[in-house]
Amino acid sequence: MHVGIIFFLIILGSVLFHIFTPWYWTDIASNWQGMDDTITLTFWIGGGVFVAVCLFMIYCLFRYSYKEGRKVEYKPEDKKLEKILTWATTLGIAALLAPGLIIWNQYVNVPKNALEVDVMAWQWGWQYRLPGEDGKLGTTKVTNINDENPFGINIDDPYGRDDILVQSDYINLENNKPVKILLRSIDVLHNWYVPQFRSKMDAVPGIVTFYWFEPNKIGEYEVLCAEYCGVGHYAMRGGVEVQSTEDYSKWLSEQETFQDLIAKKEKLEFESKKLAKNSNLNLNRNIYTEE
Amino acid sequence: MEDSNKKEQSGSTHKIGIYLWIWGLLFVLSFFSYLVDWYQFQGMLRWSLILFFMFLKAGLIMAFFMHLYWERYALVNVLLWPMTAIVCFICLMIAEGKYTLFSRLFYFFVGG
Amino acid sequence: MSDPKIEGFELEKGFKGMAQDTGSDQTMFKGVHWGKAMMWIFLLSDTFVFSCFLIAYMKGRASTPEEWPNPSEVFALDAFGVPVPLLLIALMTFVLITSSGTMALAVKYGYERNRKMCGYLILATALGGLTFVGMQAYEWSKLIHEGVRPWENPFGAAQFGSFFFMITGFHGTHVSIGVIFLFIYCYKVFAGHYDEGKRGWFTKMKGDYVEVEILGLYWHFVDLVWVFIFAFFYLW
Amino acid sequence: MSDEYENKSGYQAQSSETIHAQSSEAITGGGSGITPDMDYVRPAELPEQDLYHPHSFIEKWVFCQDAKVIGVQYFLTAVFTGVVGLILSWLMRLQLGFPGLAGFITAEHYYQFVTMHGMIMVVYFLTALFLGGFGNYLIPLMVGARDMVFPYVNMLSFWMFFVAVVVLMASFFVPGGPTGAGWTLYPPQTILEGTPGHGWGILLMLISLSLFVIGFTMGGLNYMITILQARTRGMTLMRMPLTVWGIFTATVLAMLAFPALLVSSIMMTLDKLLGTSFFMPTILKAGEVLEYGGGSPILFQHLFWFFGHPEVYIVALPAFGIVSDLISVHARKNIFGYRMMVWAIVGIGALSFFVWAHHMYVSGMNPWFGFFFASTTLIIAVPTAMKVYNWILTLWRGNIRINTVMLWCLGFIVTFVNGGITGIFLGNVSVDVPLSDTYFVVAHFHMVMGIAPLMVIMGAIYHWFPLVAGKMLDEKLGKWHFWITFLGAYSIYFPMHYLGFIGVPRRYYEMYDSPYMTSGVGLNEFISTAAFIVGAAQLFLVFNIIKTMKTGKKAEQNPWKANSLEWYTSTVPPEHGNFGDRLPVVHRWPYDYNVPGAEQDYLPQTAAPSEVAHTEVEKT
Repeated sequence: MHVGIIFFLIILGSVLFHIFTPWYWTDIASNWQGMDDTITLTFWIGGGVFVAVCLFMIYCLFRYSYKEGRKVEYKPEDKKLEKILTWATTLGIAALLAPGLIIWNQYVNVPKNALEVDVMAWQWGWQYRLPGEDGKLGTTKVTNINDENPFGINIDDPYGRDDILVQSDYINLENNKPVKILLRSIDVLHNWYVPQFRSKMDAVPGIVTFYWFEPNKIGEYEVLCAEYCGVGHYAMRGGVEVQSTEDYSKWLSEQETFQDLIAKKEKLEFESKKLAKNSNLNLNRNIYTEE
Repeated sequence: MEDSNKKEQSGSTHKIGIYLWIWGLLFVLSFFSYLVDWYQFQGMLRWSLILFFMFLKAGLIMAFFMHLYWERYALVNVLLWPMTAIVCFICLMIAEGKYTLFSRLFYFFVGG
Repeated sequence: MSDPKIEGFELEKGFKGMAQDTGSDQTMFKGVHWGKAMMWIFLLSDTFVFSCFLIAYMKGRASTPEEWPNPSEVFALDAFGVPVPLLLIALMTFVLITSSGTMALAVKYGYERNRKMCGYLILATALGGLTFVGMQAYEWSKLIHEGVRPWENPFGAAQFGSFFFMITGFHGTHVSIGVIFLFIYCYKVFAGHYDEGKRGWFTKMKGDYVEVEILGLYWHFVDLVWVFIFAFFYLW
Repeated sequence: MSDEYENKSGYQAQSSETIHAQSSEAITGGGSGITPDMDYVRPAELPEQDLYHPHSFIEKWVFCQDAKVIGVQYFLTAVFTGVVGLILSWLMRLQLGFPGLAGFITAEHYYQFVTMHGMIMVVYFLTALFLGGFGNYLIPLMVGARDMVFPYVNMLSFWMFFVAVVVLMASFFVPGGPTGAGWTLYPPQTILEGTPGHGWGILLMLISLSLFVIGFTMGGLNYMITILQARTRGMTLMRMPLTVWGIFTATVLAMLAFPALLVSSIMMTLDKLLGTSFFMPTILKAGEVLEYGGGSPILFQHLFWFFGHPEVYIVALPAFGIVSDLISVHARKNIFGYRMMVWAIVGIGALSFFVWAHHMYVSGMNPWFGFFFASTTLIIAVPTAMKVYNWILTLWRGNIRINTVMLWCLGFIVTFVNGGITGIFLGNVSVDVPLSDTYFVVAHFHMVMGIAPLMVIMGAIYHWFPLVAGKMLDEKLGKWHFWITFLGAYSIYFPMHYLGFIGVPRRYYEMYDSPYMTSGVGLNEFISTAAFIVGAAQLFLVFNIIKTMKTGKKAEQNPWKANSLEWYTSTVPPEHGNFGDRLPVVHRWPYDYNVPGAEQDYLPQTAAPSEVAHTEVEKT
């Protein structure tokens, strides 16, 4: 008897925990409301099945616990019941799968007007690159990366010259404007993940991966690395600030382009050559050795 | 166990002719697939010929040298059905390989 | 082999027979020796090993933006001063198929309890296998001389060498193991262990000519894998 | 007799739409009259197995060829690795629940614990325990064989596994420590600086895995061929206990899935040792371009999960099978929908080769794969759900003994259904996007392939201990053991899902400095405390076993009044050869409980129809 009661309390506790939990998802800040809705739907259907199965089990415990000489049913199978259960389950599964696939279809089809953002990851940090006036990002190559060219942009690619470089773990995005995140890693797997945006994708060295979202809530969010990438994994954080259009364009205009960087480096080199005569100033600080 | 083997032995063994036939056929087919390279066929023709000769050779070896042709269907089916998993793996990896190549060419070479 | 005779019922053929076998008691593969069934299942598992190797090779080759070396040129061999494409590989294929044929005949004579023929044919198979391994060693050393390494090669994509050494190496290991066993079985046949049902060295199981067929299955499988490697690696 | 037999016999049972196989009456072509033909089972196809009896202590207990001893050897070795895994999990929970309390746990150590815990528990503990341990012990007994078909190879299999475990454990003592690459061993970080144990640690891990695969292949061949080719007279496939079905299907999966692991291990070893670039693209580390280039890390993930997903079912299917038997025996009722159960096991096994990339939805693979793998994954939910329904329908209208074994089964049903439902979240591609790589995943797989199979293992230990040791385990201690373990484990993993909802990523050494994660502090402390208690509660079992061996009640021949053959051996515990002079002859399926008209509430599989002619054994 008490066994059934304890199991019943566990099920009841689980349901109550789910209803009153203080630990639930963060407020959504992107267009992926559909994901949350599908989760809620799955909770209803799945949770319903869980409770039903467990309650039926508990009922059996109360009703059919051992009694000498109890008459037990001998019926190896019940075709009709099995058929009903199979079809009901199939239907339930289909009801869950359909919205999942519809949303995935949106997830892999990026809107044409999305802003491409190149996210470059390494052990253990991030930096970002935005297209310049031509609206296109230049091609890159890992072996190009050096002090003068921290993003490894192919110098002879005309699209790359005006690219806007953000050499920081933090980036700003424009509210209500779809963003296509292009992920690139120069060493191991990483994953640019903002819980409030609900979306994520691994950055894989050797290829470029992508996903998209549309931020729709102004505010600052933390970026987490969600794919294990070595001992610094847990500390690999960054940030996103979603801004209104005015704030965003102000921020954007303050960023330097690849062209600026080259010009600055050339100027610096020229001066350092002069300086070098007096001192051996070492400017070869390599950003990738910082952790 | 022993008995069943003896039974098998007393059962018919195959005529030597069939082995020699298959043996010869394998040489001929290998020669043909070598000719595919010799004449430097290219494109679909090359691939389909290579695959055709390959499967024919593999089939002959399995069917006659490995006696699968004479085995009961229970064994044959147990051996062949798992290959669907491999076929699925191959098909998906073809798609994956193409996708990787596209990603590399597009983002590292072509751009735009 | 051919349908066994089993006391107690008549065996159906085809799919009907399959349903019959599956539904029956005691054994599912009627008349199939335990060891033979084991070898078949092992080969199925090994097929998955080689399939994974070849799939990895396919994926690697399909996704490299670098030029893949032309195997027809890389594996060419000078014969009388003229480079003949894939000459060595063709010879290796010839040797392996020859040995496969002798093995098939050895199995046949084994079942006919023709000790001498069976023994000589196994010996021929073993020598064929040995030749194959020797030619492969020659091929490897030739390529290494030309600068092909597992990590790089002068002809193009680095993965070419990696996959070449790994896949042919793994196949070569199979051949070598096969050759060792062929020699052992050759001894056992000539010594008459299978005629008198002498117990094996380790397993203490009684010897029987079915073991020749089991080894034969393994050897044909090695040949079978070579068919695929030949097609995918050398011809493709 | 035999015309009738030949024409109408067992082979119709397969095609006719009934479970005739359960009753030999089908074999005589129906009819309830008592005829001499009724008990006819066709003669043995094969002569008796030629057994090699041990001649010395070493042959008897060390290099033993008796599957039962090998099973116990496997069991004990696996349990040893399991204890190591448990201690590692304690250390991890110590760090997560009370960061800084144990100062010696650095981030490196933490990741090493995570990796070794995962690998040990999945491969060396659960796989070896179910297939090596229970498989070896139960298969020959349950199908009525004298031993495994290749006892010598079986012995080698165990020792290969043993060497694999030694190599694995050795990696704790090499310079750099064991690998800390995560149990999935994703390249490139696995073999690069920045990951703990990227030198010796990872090499030993790969070698150990390869040895495990080789050793397992030897064992697996034995299990498969014994089940297919060495059943006793009358034992059709459809009369095998579901335990055997579960182990059999899992073995098939293992034989076909482990090759992918072997291949990826070999390729990664070459990447590490020879500098090949199978999985290694061009990499810039610390300002230097490494000598790799052109490889694809995602290829490894495909190979790994082509092994990894069937591996999940390699652990789950034996558990499904065993729990079906336990429930049926202790509910004193036939298993509901036996044929459905068999087909579900086989179907789940077959489908498991077509779903692997659902572990990779956010890995950057070809995005179109999402549609294919989400569909196949959710299709698997249907046979799995059918199994759950059949378990509870077996309880329905039964006569349920609520003893320790049944408690573990009930615990299994609750945790498995819970974990199965969360699996639907993760299998459904777009729902997986926000949840993957978070604690939701950790909670899900621990619930479904950690706790649920563990419940079955415990139930199986209480159930079969009388057979193995000849003594009954103490019920009272067993119940304490169950309740603490079950309540504790449930309260570890149920709330953990909600950490995942907040968005806490897995494999974080420390996580409290983010604003939306601070709320998880209390929860983590609670989870850790529960984990310590659950781990310690396993001492109940140890104590129970010691106590039972010393003073426990001697078990009778068939203490649970079960039907399957393992309880009908010549002695308890069974000796080498299992069944004495004559092998049992099987006349029915193993689930004839409470057959109307029978004197007792069970009919052993060996009960001949003529002995129980007055019963109304189900014919339709």
